[in-house]
Amino acid sequence: MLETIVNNLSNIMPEVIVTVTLCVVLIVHLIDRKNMQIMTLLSIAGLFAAFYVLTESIGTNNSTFSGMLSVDPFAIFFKIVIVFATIVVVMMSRFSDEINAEYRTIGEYYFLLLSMCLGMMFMVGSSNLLMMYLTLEMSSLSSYVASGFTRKAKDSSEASLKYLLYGAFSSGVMLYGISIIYGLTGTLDLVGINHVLMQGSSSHLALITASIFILVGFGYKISAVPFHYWTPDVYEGAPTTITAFLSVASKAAGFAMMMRAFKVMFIDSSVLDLPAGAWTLISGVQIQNALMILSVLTMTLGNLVALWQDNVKRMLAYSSIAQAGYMLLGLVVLSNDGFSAVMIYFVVYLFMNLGAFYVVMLLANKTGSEHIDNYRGIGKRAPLLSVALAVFLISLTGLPPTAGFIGKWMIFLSLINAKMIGIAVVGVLNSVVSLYYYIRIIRNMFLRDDQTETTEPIRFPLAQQILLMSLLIPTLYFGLFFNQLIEFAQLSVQMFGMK
Amino acid sequence: MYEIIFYFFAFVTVASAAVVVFSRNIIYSAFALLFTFFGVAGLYVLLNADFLAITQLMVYVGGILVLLLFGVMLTTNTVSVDIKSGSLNVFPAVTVVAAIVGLLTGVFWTSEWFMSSTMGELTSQTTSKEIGNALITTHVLPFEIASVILLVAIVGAAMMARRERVK
Amino acid sequence: MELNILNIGVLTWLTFLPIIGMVVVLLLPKEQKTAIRWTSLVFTLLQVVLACMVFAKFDRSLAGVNSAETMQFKELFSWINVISTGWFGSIKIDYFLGIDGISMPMVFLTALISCIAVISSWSIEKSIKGYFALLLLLDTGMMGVFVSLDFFLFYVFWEVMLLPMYFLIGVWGGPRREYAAIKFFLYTLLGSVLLLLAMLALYFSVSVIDPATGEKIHTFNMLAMMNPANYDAGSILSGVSTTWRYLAYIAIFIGFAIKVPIFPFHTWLPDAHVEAPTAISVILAGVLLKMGTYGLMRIGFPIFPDAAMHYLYPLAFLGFVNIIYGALCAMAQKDFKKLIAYSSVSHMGIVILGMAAMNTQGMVGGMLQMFNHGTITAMLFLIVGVIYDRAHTRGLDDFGGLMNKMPKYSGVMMIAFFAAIGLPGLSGFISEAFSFLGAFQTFRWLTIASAFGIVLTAGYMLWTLQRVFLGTLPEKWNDLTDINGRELAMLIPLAIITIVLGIFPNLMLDVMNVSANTLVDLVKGSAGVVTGN
Amino acid sequence: MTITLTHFLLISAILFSLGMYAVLTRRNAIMVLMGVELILNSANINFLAFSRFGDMNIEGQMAAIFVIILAAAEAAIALAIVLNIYKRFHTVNVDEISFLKD
Amino acid sequence: MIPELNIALAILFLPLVSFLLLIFFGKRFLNRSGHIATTFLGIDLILAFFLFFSKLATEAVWDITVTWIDFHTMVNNIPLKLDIGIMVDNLTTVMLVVVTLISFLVHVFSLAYMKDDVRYSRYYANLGIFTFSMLGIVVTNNYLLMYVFWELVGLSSYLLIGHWYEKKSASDAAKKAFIVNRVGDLGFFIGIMIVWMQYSTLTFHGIFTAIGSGVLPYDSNAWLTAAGLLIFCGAIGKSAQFPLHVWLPDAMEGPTPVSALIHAATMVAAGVYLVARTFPMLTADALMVIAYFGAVTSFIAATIAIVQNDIKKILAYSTVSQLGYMVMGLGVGAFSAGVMHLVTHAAFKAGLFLASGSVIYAMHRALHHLNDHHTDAQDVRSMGGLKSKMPVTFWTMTMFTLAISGVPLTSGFLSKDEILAGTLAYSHFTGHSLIPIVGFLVAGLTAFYMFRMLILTFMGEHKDAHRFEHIHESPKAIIIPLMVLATFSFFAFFSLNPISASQGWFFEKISYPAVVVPEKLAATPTEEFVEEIHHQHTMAMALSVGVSGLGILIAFITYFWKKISADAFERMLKPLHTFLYRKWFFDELYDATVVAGTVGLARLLAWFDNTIIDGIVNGAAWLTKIVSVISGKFDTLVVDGMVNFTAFFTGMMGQTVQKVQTGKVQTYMIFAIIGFMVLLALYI
Repeated sequence: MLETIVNNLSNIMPEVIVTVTLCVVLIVHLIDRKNMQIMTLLSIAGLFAAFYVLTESIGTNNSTFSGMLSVDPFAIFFKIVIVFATIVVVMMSRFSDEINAEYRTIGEYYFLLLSMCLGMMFMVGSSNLLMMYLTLEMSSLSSYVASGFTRKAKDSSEASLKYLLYGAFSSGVMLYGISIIYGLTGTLDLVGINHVLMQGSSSHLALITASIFILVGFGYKISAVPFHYWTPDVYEGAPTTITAFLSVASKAAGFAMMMRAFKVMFIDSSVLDLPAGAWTLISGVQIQNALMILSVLTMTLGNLVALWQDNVKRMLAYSSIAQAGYMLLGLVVLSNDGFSAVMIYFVVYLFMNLGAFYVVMLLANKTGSEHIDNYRGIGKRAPLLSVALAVFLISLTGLPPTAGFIGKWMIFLSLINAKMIGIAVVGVLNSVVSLYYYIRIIRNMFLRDDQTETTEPIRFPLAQQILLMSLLIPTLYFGLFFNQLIEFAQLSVQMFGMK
Repeated sequence: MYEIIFYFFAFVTVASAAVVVFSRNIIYSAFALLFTFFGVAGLYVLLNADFLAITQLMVYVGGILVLLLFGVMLTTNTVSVDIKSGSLNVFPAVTVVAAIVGLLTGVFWTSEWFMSSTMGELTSQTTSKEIGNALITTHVLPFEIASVILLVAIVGAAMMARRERVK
Repeated sequence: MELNILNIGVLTWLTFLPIIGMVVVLLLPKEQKTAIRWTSLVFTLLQVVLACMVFAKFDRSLAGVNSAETMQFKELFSWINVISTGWFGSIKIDYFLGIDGISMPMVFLTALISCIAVISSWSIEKSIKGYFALLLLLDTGMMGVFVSLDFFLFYVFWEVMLLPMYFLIGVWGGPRREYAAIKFFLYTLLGSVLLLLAMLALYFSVSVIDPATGEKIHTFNMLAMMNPANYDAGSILSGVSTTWRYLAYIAIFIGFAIKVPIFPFHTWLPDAHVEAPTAISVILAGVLLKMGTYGLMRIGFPIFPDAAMHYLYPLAFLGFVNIIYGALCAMAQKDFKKLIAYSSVSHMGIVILGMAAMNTQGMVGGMLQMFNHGTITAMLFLIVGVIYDRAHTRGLDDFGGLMNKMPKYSGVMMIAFFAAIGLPGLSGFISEAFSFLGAFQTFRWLTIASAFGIVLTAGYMLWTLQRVFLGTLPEKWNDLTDINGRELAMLIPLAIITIVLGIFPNLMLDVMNVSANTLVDLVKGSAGVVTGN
Repeated sequence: MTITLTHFLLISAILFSLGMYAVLTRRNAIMVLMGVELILNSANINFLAFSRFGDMNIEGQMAAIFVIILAAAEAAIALAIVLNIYKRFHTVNVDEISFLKD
Repeated sequence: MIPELNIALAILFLPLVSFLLLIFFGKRFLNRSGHIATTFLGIDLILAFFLFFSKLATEAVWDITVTWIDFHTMVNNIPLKLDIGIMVDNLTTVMLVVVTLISFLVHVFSLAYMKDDVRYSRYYANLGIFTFSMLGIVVTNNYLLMYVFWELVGLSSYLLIGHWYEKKSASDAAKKAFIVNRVGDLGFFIGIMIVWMQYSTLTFHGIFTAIGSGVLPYDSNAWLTAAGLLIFCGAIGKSAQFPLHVWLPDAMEGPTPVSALIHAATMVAAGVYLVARTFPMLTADALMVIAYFGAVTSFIAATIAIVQNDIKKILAYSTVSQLGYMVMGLGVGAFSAGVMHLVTHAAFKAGLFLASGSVIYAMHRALHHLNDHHTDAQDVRSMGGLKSKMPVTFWTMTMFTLAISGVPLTSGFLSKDEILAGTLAYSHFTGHSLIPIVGFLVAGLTAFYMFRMLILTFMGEHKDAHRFEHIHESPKAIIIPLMVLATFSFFAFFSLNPISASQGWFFEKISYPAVVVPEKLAATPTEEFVEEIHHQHTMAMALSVGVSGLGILIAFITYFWKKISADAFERMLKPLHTFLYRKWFFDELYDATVVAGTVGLARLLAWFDNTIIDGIVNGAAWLTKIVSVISGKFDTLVVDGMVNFTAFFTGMMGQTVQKVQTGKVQTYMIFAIIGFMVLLALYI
């Protein structure tokens, strides 16, 4: 029995490494409270190790811990995204004045970051509803605390409270849905549920209610409208690093979990070999329309409200809501095609969104403000930074030759392939709308002059620039050479137990 | 007999929960919650989940409720009127909740649950052994994760609640 | 026909020379203003030289259009090649460049106008480094659009132009530059996203056999999209005259119509022109507007011949509206630049009308009009720029009597104005006449109605001429100086082209003729409809 | 009258609704948390009831155990956050802590 | 290549060379510009005469056609090509001589007249390009090149009329001339389009051959008529026919020699030449319309000319009237007569303009000498009695006036007579008797107003004795051209028979062209028609001499002997006088309708563009914003509405719209649940 456990453990080496790292960080923190350097190094070392192990394990496709956890290409893909995002955020945190001001609790900060990461890594592999709930809560609990990390700032505290209440409520609703599913199928295992559902069930109302209850939990995690309400407030209030992390990693984990849940639970696995890797839903769970409405609402509302924001972080919060909407489009397709598009989008999104938040953070370090008016004239004072931000924003808009275009392009490709033209039109129109607010930032940076007539250049240390470049270059590179990206995503669409 | 016990516990649970929800005094609510937890524990017993019932009592009553009470004490001045906690959004909430009740009632009445809906034979066998087994076999991963969660909770709560040093 | 320099095809050189120039400019310290200017000039001049070489070596007897064999200066490399995963199929995007008679004049025009734009930007002082870097980037985008034969590549270049243009208008423009820039950007983006959707729909409808693996794969190759045999049965755009094909054509049409701009998508144009600095107006009018009509010829017509034939009359009607509406709007303007901007609307209408004729003369006329309008309107904008540089006003009523004060300037101006009016002996006449001659055969009454545009054009042009150049010189302009050598250097080549093409239109027509015929035959043949002759 | 699964489910439904009502209406953050606890309890009743009336598998009970554990962890963190809020805002009324908004 | 065609090409391009030389090096030549250009034209004239005589000696038509543009495609199995070329036939050579002669004389005249002009060399350059374009119209053998030169004539007349562009009136006139001509050209162009569409060729020969073989545009008689009439539109513009005649009087703003050149002999004659060239393809209907246009034009212009006081305006309207005459002549079918009138009129009208130029020149010098800037140098009322001071000018002017009035022994008599005979014949065949009536009426009116002008200018007493002293005869450069032209106004140059032209060389060489129109559409066959003209000739001659004599008589009675008070008549017929004096209010009418309409429409559209189209766009943006506000604030609306359920609807109706995110987490939750409900509802 112990042997089985050890065997299983070898399958979750990355998670184990992260767990060990977080323990080590905690211990080191207890020993030396103020040494940030070592904690950063430790975290990065652990994460890199995990990253390495992950890349080594690409291609693994099995299930461990009595089917609780899948270690399949799909999960590994998202784990890579999450770990990479964590690495970037750890580095970002090193440069963040906001975080560095809290040096006394910096150990806890890294601990929380790592535990979020850990929770998310488990999330993407969970193939059991109980596991999903547990891991979702795990990452959420750390997130609540992390968003309230800068305890001196009122905003941060408020963000953490709102996040907590909203999160607790949503996960409670989700749990209730899980319990109903359990009642309907007698199991919490996704594959098991699928088997039972395939035999047909007359309890449509219960099934629908339960799936939507569960959708509330997912929707909250990926901030899909109308479950997004916490997002702007929390994103604005939380430290920028955490916001960046939430907007990328947390969303990725949520998406991964949602995709897995819907795909494994609700897809009729007896219908095979449809063109373009399309799937058929089990009758009674025609979730496609709901997802479609969700995605249209999400991107439209996100974009429209973002038009009105003056706080860049808040604007990016709405933008990330809108981005979630585009990604949901990929889900709506319900095909390998769409899923791989979402996955590509995430890689792209990782670079561009983290990049945008990173620049926002760096500028906030210098100017102490995230208000859009404070971006005036930045183009002259910090050209590299501004150009980088411009590229990230253009990428978020989805214009070539940036990676963002490839992300959107793949989404629309899959939609058109599935002949969902109408919704694709909505999608592209939305991206036109989104240009308007992204360009506001660019406009302020380059087209307008600082009213205070400050012109002295803002300088940034080399290390910060290197991190910037390491986000900027992929954003441009993947815009032109996305071969491997697509191949990787397509290979990674496989889930355990699915064809 | 079973029915009587059931209705008793059911009544305790529902009534005290109602007090929790509707009482304007937060202290009353907190204490009413104690009875709710008891009631639920009773129902657990009726559901042949003895281990769960004990856990419920220990964790909820011994842990969570105490925490909540701490919270109440630390955040409210017991002698002031502040202790009365108002409500808001009553009307929409009532509407929404009524809808939910309706929905759930519908769901529970119409659904065809897995296996039978008649009551199976009560066995006197306790579940502790099975649970214990599961915890180190099939559910070992959730178990471990739960431990990490608790660690996170401890560290997080400690960090969050620690008083700021006066500058 | 092939032409390689250092083992790299000439079209790649043409397209990416400005990028090299941009890198050099970016590496120069920003205090070195002269060096930056000269670098930009040298690179654009090189581009012109290359364009001339291509023009000289261009084989006039090859048609191109839908056949890869007769495309010239071809370059074909695999760019993105995702191996099939079974359910998705392979994704194959090629780096496919090539030109034919449709694109050759545009390539030449782009190189020329870019070079002239650099010369006319000499007096820019504000953030000069960024300015020239963006200008060169824009140049690459424009050139890329005209040489790409892969739809994806085309789209990438198409979008690459947007941002530099936004900044060039937004940073170096006039008082309302922000508004104009964002308007331009949003409009064009709106068009291009529709284009994107149509492109994707086409992608999934067309498949060819990959010579390497022998399997059928989807492709972005425009030429493959033009062959009805390549459409998969049951795919969204297969068949002839289906609703989806019409919709896709309309989407593509709107995408291009915004660029042309065709009424009612034109309102970005006056704003953009008025606010943009001179060089950018020149590029905008000289090259960017042509992309719309070029796109229709390169993509809209040959890929959707059935839809093109079906919507021929509406297209011609829009051309008519453009001609008359643009001319009338121009007449009411008080701002010199805005007037020229509206005149562009009117003149591009002639292109549309000629294209819609769907016969040899009309198509050739439209294509030639694209080139001619590029040179003539560029001259007009330069003329406005010259006077604006000196007087800092563009109000038509602020001037008068410049003819005596600035004789050289006025001489060039006369050529430009009368070329715009369509005076025989100057290039504008030939193309207008052919467009109308062609259009008349297909749309009798519409063409007659459109022909009133030539009277209106004479009206507003001469009125402008009178208001600005004739009459007596107001006191305040006594210090105006005639144009200097640099300004002459940018105007004279255009003037020469205008005159030479007016007398020897064959220089350009020879290049276009075969391709235009092929295009017309292709559209009419594929659509199975014959109208006019 | 036999006590059936539905009885338990009804109690769970009532509890869930009451919990939700508390969450939605009570101004005091701790009351909101109490509401959340009620929701969790109602879900647990479901789990156990289904476990009992279904094929007696242990999965429902296991789920309930973990939910209880989680509830505890959540309560701990929640209380910490609430205390933090109280320190900052001198109130725990949720509706008064609404500075982040559009 | 036929060697004579090289000469024709040389004739064509010499003026262009002159133009290029002067435009680029004019500054260096300074005052020698005029002599250089005159030399060029002198050579041109000699060549033209040479060509004229060699052509008249042969029957052949010299023609060369080259392919200008090959479209490399076939239409109806014929290669689609655009051919251009030149052609020299008798009509061409005559026109070449007329154009080069008048142009040469104008060049000479201008040597003195324009001596002190600020843009002396530019002036000569413009004369050069004008002559070039005019010659181009004459020598080309196809409609395309004709249209090209047609437009170039428009351009060069624009430049010449607007020569003194500092004057607003001059630049206005130039602009008006160009635009009004463009309107006519538009019709011409449409005509060309019809022809091209049907025959895919634009050479005269090609088109006429095709029509001769029975191919009609759109297979329709009406379209053939339309094509002819549309081409005639070009003539309406250029030859200042009603209703596009309004530009010509205004064009008098140009220097007087320019008026002589373009408004008497060349540019305006181009229209008549066009009709003559197009003659073979004109149907009977088309010819009838043309005849009526000519008649109406000549009548309107003649009536206006009666009351004008500006010497150049009088001549301008007389020109319009005479052009109407020519067009009418062609329209009725009197082809040779019409063309001949073109030639004779060219000589005497150029003479009239130059003579008036001589007068104006003298007046100007006198006024200048006296520092008088108020008196109008062109107003006949301020002249009088100049006969004694300017004898050469007077006697030549008298010769021209006699010619235009159609007095026997003049060239004008010959041509006018034949036209009138033609109208009578036409009325005989078709019953359109209005045309001869107008013809004779106009003949009388012409005699009257021309003599009115002559009398007022040269006879009687001068109005200002002081000024009179300073008036002198003009220099040689001015009077020599006058004498030359006066010589050409004698009958002998056109026909040795002083009373009939039909036996002269002109009628022999410029004979009726072969009509290609299908028989049922064609006008009266030529032989019958010529026969009938012979019948009517005597009658026409008698009547025309009669009405001319009457006109001259009335003029003398009124203005020389002052037996009748012109002023009294004027007062009596004040409304009529005003109507005529204001030129039938054509300008006002056009300003009020076409010009104001166009400009108004332009303003309206510009407004429309700025407000509506842009407004829609901005409105869309606004709408987007509103939608975003609504969607953004929906939450508030709905949530607050739920909070106060009763206020929900009123809230929706427009209660204070509040912010999107209330910041209250519980309202978020409520909204989330509502969203959940909605999703659920979509399921069920």
